[in-house]
Amino acid sequence: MSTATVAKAGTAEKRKPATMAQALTSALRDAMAADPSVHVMGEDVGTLGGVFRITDGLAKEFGEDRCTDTPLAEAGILGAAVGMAMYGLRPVVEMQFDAFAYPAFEQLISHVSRMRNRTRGAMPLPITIRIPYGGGIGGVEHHSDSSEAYYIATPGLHVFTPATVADAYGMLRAAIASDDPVVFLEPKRLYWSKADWSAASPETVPPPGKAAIRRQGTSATLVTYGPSVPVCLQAAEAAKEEGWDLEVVDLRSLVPFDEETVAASVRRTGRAVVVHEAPGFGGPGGEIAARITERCFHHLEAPVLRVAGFDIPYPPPMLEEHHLPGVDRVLDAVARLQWESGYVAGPAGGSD
Amino acid sequence: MSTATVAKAGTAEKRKPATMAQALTSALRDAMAADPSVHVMGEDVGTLGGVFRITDGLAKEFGEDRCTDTPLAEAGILGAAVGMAMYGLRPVVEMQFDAFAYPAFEQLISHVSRMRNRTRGAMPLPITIRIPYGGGIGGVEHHSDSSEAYYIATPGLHVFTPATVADAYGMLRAAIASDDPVVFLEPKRLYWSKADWSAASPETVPPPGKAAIRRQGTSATLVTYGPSVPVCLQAAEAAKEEGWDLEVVDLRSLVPFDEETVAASVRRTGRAVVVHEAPGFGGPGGEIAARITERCFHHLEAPVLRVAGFDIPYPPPMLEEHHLPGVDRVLDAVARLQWESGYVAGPAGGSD
Amino acid sequence: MTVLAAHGRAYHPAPPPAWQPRMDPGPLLPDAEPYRVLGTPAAASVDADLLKELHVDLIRGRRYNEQATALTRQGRLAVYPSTTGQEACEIAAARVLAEQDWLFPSYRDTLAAVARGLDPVAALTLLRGDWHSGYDPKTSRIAPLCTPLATQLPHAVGLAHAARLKGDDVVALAMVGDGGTSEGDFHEALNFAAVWQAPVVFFVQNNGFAISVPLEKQTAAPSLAHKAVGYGMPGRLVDGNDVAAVLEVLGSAIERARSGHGPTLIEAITYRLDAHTNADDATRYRTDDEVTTWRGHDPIALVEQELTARGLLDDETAQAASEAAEKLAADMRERMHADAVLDPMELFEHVYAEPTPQLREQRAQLREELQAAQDSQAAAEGEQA
Amino acid sequence: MTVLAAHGRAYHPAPPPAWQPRMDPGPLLPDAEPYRVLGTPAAASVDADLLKELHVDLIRGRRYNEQATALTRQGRLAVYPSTTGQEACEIAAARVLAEQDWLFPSYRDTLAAVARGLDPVAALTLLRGDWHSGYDPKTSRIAPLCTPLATQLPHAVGLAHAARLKGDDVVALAMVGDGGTSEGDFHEALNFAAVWQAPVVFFVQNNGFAISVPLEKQTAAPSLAHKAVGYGMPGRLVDGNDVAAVLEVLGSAIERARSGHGPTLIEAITYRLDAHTNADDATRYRTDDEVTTWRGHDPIALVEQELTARGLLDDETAQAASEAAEKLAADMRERMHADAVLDPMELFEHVYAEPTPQLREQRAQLREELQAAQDSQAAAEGEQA
Ligand SMILES: Cc1ncc(C[n+]2csc(CCOP(=O)(O)OP(=O)(O)O)c2C)c(N)n1
Ligand SMILES: Cc1ncc(C[n+]2csc(CCOP(=O)(O)OP(=O)(O)O)c2C)c(N)n1
Ligand SMILES: [Mg+2]
Ligand SMILES: [Mg+2]
Repeated sequence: MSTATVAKAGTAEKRKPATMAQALTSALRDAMAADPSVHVMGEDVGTLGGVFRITDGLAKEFGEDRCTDTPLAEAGILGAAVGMAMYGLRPVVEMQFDAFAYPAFEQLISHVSRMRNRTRGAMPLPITIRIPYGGGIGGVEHHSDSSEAYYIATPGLHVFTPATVADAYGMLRAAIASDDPVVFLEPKRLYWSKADWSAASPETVPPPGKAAIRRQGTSATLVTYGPSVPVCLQAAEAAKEEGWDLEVVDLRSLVPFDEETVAASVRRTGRAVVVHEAPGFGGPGGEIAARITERCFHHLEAPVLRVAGFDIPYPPPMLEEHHLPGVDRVLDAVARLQWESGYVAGPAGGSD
Repeated sequence: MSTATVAKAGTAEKRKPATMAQALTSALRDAMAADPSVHVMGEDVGTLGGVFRITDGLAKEFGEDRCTDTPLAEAGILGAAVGMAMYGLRPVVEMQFDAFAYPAFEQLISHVSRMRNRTRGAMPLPITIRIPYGGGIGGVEHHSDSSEAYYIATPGLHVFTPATVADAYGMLRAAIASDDPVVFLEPKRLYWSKADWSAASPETVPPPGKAAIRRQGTSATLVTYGPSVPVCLQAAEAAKEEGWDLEVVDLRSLVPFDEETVAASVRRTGRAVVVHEAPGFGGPGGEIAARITERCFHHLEAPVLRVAGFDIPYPPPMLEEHHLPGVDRVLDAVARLQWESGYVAGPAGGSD
Repeated sequence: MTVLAAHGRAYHPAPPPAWQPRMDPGPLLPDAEPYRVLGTPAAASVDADLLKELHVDLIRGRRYNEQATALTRQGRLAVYPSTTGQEACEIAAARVLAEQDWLFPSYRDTLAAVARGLDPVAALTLLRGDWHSGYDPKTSRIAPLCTPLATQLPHAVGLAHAARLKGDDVVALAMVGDGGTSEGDFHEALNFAAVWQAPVVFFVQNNGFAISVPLEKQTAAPSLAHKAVGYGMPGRLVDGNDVAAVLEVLGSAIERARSGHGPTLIEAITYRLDAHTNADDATRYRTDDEVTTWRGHDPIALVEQELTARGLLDDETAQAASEAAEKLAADMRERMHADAVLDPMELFEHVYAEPTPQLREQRAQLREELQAAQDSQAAAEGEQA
Repeated sequence: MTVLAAHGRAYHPAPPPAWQPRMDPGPLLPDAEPYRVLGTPAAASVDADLLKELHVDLIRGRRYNEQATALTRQGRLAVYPSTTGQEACEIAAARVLAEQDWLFPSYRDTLAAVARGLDPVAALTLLRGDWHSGYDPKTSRIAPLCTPLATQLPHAVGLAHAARLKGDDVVALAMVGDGGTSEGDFHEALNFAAVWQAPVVFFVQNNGFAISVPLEKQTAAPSLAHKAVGYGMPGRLVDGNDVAAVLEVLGSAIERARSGHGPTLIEAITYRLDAHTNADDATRYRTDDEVTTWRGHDPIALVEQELTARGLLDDETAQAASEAAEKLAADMRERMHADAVLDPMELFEHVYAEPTPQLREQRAQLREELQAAQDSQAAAEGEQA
């Protein structure tokens, strides 16, 4: 069960649940209505409304100059967005899928992330780069990458990733309002997750840079983000059976990284597991685990463990279930957090 | 003082010291002579011999078809190399500088790293991608990036980086001989480092995947690679004054990562600092520190600390000295390894 | 002293000495109209047997597209990008290649691979979802279907170049869509090919759309074939629904490449009659009228018309074609309805020649998990029994 | 039933209905010879005052290049890519722009920026090494010098497009080298510009080399200007050492863009008389003879020749030009020899609008280190005193 489907207790009015996709569309529409300098651009975002229909209706409502079908060239799209931002617009770029953002890598690293710094603050680039990311939707090769490691290793970029319907709206608005470039990672498999949420009165969410404690617990902390948040919440429910009361921290933004909230939680619980879909080696989990350890060393009862995708290219659809960190794998890691005396080693290196 | 300049004790013959650049040139020449399928290609590698002169003389010796000046297009270069490898050649591609490898990112991630896996092993790609990387040479913007975080987060790529003259030769030969793609990161500022080394009888080095203990010590382990190896050796010398006997581990290859050697060292010393030039956040140091902690938790007297470049775009030449992890910063980190009782916290978050 | 005086008699007011037009651009320019054979007097010279073979190929190709699309509805393919309406291009691409030549298909071009003789089940592996590619490129001389658009074009150039360096008689045919021509990799590939005079043919199927984006939002060029002149190679424009015309234009470009005269860019004007893939809703971006108009220029109809005119399309011929098509479809149905046999442990097998220590660890972990799952299933079954 | 029969009367054997040549390619093609004015009868119509001004500009430009190169020898610049021999292009680029227009220089084009009025010290900041860029692009309307080749071309397109959407009268002039045309970003930028009909002019200085790589290893095209036709924009070829010709060709392209007729690609044939940068050894890849030949087509000499022919180049004029040049050089020397004032703490200032918690920590760390260094220096000085 994902949080997104939990209706808020005490909500008086009866409302239709909204999907994350709808909330994202609302965010774009509201941002465009509020600020004429917001321009949406990308492949198929206009007439078609995007392959995930996130930009549905925007071209009709705001015209093709505000929501533009571009030629098929990602470096050109992002590069043109840089020029538009230099002239005072706020481009919101859609990359059709994670792996199709790679052609724009040079523009992203060498310009988008550095223009403010290069010009001593004279030329900030308020560009939002929306990237549907992650797996679990049965996509064929190149359609399921978790590429966040590349972005968080690039100073000058913000990296946001919502896990709830309310965050999808609130954080996308925040990304578009930011004067700095934001890589906005949309967890594909949560597009159709639902929550009681109203486009007419979207609830306020904490600013990006603040992590959210999605579930309070005392035994150990699961630190996670994006598509793995519902997995961790499910794991926490399942863990009750084992007598573990798990806290779940949703990072919401990887950059800025909310060290304080994470460290405070781990100091309370004394144990932590970092969970994400991206390959483990060189992935964000290493950074997070290392940082927790630096800050909380004397509070830790066990090493911070990681549950991540394997260090392999994303698998074909029929095998992805074996790759994705699921509830069982999270619980296995929790079980290895040295609850009894004596260190229970993880799987031994190269032992097979 | 760098190891590279330490003449090996007991070497009978008197030889002229060689530079890392010369060793790299020798490796290319010997590989080309040994195997007609080895082809060198890139911008200015032919007539000019490369902007760092690493390919000097190869076009003359082997002809322009074996050492080829390509058009100025990095994706095209790497993409063409993929096709050449598909037909049985062993291309060695030179990217002129770190940041100029970014245009080839899509080819690298979506094809080079995945072709073997995609084709169930039928189509391995024996491509070596040489990238001069890192700072310290007074290069203007885009000429000093440490981009290894991107490569290590990409399953399917090997990532090697030599720190000594002998390794430069031996590991480049190993990279070219590998049936898998290797991102071969050459530390620019060590190009002119010297050692007693002979092109006529190059010494054998351990295979990539094996870390090397460059200095034995008992107090703490410095884990490092590439351009930071000499810095750590210098720091270890300086640390003697403080009464610390530091071990220095040179990883040599980031992928494969030699967990065993690193963990064994840290278990012996009980303390570790990871040192690299790349920005700290999301850099390789997080992975290394997290992994050490997972394996050696109960042997650790203090959290594994990191000394890295700041989380900023690489600075202009006149300011790079403040960015680069130097001896003092390494010693400061060592000093924070909780030598006395009670945890000495690092600089507090956001306290200024 | 003036600069002029300093140089004295060496002064050249004339055109800069190093500049010479490198070639006459005239011959590089494509014709103003797409080249056609069927429905023109030239059709008469097409060999009757060839025409009949092409007819069978096209009918089989159409059936292949229909069957693959049906398999998506039955959950047997993750996705299928159809080439219904584009069969002439696909069939011609397969036919012009010699045994030793290489095909570099885009993600859409499974039909070309099948027409070249590849097992349809192997061709459809990517789209079925059991692996990323289902055949050995070295033995089939078909590169893996390429999803990131235009990225296989430099591969084709590199391979053709390598073959030429080795003295082998190999031509590479690289396929790409109209949308793909906008990518930087298209540009870099064509430029490398021309500079290296590599034996490669770039074959653009301009089917009017890149998913929903029509050609006029993709390019302002007189035609995509006109891009050739900017690389110094000839551009050709052909009616992509006229299989005889495509065969001729492709064939002569392949011959040109084979005989050492370098690359050619060919634009075939065609139309995707189906939606982008089974998951696409084409009514969002084009009218039924447009589709109907193009149905009137169906590649199969063009051949039938010629066969009919020559009195070659009797019931028997039609029957034979339809039987060949049904045989293919039946084979696809049967074998694609069988569950793919998959071993999750293979996930670790091909990442590197030798797995890293970390992969060995992860392999052990998955093996344990699978074993545990099997054990608990066995236990559950034991309880039930 | 045959496909033909199924469609019945709607059958179209004629050219595919959706295909129409989008424009006549004829007018897009560049002339066979680079356009020239100086040294041709057309030179007579160039205004005398303009000619004198250009003469001063060129002499100043040459002196600027010499002074900047000298500064590298004195350790005052990290590196300098000279435009000696290319001054006509640089000067013309600066002159054709209106106040509100934008210049997108490559890493080599500091002279164009200076000729446009930018303080040379600001223009040289990147190359001096105290920061990555030394001026506010918004007030100067000069984008930061761009090092990754061709990557600023899409920026120019985006900016021009944005200005047009806002209804502003702004044209962007984007500069790139012959080598840069091989990059994918060149292709994508030109395509976007043509599809959007953005008011942008692409100005290629073909100086014969990309570092050591000569044009014939870069492209096989008849000329770089011929690439224009593949995007549906006009290509123009001009003698890049003939400042009057460059001014005219650039000027009319700018006018074309300004009046809503879209982008133009211009190739100027010129030559880099100096090495690639001070760090380069040009003797490795070209002969002295070639350089000498090009010295005879020096852009300054072409103007001097015309001035002389009209009796306009007296001692006074020459003196005035030389004085303007020396004034610039003296100012550069004086100000570049002063040490740059730098604050290491600025490293953290501009990464984001608000530093992340991690950056605040690192800032505190560096501040402490600097303080400690200052303290220990003060202590050392105290001991000495
Ligand atoms: C680099 C890249 N960007 C985006 C996509 C997503 N995508 C898949 S097909 C397609 C349209 C392709 O159009 P075209 O090149 O005309 O080929 P067609 O589908 O018409 O055969 C797009 C945008 C992709 N596969 N690769
Ligand atoms: C993307 C990229 N690749 C490589 C380089 C390294 N580089 C700097 S200048 C240069 C040659 C440029 O040649 P050209 O475009 O003709 O310009 P010119 O130097 O002649 O002005 C190269 C390869 C770079 N700056 N950017
Ligand atoms: Mg298409
Ligand atoms: Mg040049």
